[in-house]
Amino acid sequence: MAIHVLYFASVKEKVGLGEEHVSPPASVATVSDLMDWLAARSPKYASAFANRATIKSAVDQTHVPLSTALGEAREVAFFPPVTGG
Amino acid sequence: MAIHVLYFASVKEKVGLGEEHVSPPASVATVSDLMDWLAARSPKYASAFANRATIKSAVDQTHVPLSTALGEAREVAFFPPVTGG
Amino acid sequence: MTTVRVQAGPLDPGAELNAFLKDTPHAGGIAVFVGQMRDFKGADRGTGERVSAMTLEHYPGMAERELGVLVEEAKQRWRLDNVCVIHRTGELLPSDPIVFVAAASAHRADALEACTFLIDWLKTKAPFWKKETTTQGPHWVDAARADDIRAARWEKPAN
Amino acid sequence: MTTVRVQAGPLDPGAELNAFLKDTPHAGGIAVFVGQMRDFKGADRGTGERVSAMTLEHYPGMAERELGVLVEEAKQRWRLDNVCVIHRTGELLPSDPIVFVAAASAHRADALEACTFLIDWLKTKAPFWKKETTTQGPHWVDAARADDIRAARWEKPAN
Repeated sequence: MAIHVLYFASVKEKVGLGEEHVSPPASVATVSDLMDWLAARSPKYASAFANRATIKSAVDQTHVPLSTALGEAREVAFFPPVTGG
Repeated sequence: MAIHVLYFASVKEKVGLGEEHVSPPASVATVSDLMDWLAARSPKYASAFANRATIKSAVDQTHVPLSTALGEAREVAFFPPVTGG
Repeated sequence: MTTVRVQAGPLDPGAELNAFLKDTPHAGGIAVFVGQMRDFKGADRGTGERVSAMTLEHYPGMAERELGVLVEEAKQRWRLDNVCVIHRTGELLPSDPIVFVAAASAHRADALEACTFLIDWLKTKAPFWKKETTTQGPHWVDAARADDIRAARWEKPAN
Repeated sequence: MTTVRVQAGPLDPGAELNAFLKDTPHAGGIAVFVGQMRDFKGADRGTGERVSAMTLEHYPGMAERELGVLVEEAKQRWRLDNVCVIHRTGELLPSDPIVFVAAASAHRADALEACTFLIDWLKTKAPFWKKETTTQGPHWVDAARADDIRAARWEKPAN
């Protein structure tokens, strides 16, 4: 499973990059699982995802709760609460 | 007592003029009295004030109920409900 | 800051908005309402007779005064940095802007509510009268009961 | 009719308003909201640190998509002839317009409510993030609890 992962705002700054393609194992079934899997990669990722309550996600450009199954997701984004307008 | 009386919109059209100066007798104590006194002047005035429920008034450029005492009023206006905006 | 203007000449909402923003550089939120002349009579475009022209009569002196009273009331109720109300008079054609209301605040809720309040009260309190021309000829527009109901929402309970 | 635009260049609210009016000649009521960059941090100008600049980051693709979703939701809820949402990105200075929202309807209540709804939901749903520069340096703006509360007023009860 190849997924295009995007990071925005403070999450992007902590991870140190804006996007990447990842291929997590089949055991990574939900957005939350993907976050755990990414967080285990390095201290930078761990720091970006340290406070889960503040992280929002979108799958294929639609807001979703972290419990959402990845299914056929092609694009998953992680970001802090939005502050536009 | 000299009063500047103004008429607007349909009231003006029925009376046939936009403003005039009148000197009603002392018995004309309220806006309502003034309306009665004017209505008695001619059929045109009577027609303008025939349906009192639809007539609004202002004394010295402030909306008032018809029961308002004229007191020292210098300018009294009669008009239908407003329809601006 | 406040602006109240009654004018016989054309109203340019875009120019008024930019002038208002320029005068209010520190406000975070600006709410605006523009009323345009409609080309049909009544509430429903599907059934309303076509309207080809309009004359807006007003009570000179009181119109400006009453708009000023409405603006002061809005400034008492909400935290506003700037308020502007401009109303047309005279001859209008369909699509012509009739009224421009703007309210600026640090907080968008104040700007949005004040703008709604101003147009609601203006509709039932400011001394302007519309005369429309349809194929049946010219006639004075009747006040709308819906406007009274909306305006009443903003009345404060009497003490 | 709808317009959704995310743009890096300057936003001219007056020009956008006049273009919107030109596209909507038959609407009786047009409600507009303009958000400007504030020059202080937080909710209170008296106590907030000075802000000298701002960077607006967005999620390209999803930002336009999400604004489109909001506009469609508004058109489902109210009778609207036209809706426009334009949002800035990139580098901004104090007083620069950030967002322009316009809603047009035959009925002013629809235009005013839809405009309020759109800015309330945009604030909590559209993927934009503000980074402010103060004397302490740049920092990401925290989401405001007050925005969540206002946005929640428009949630429909779940069935």
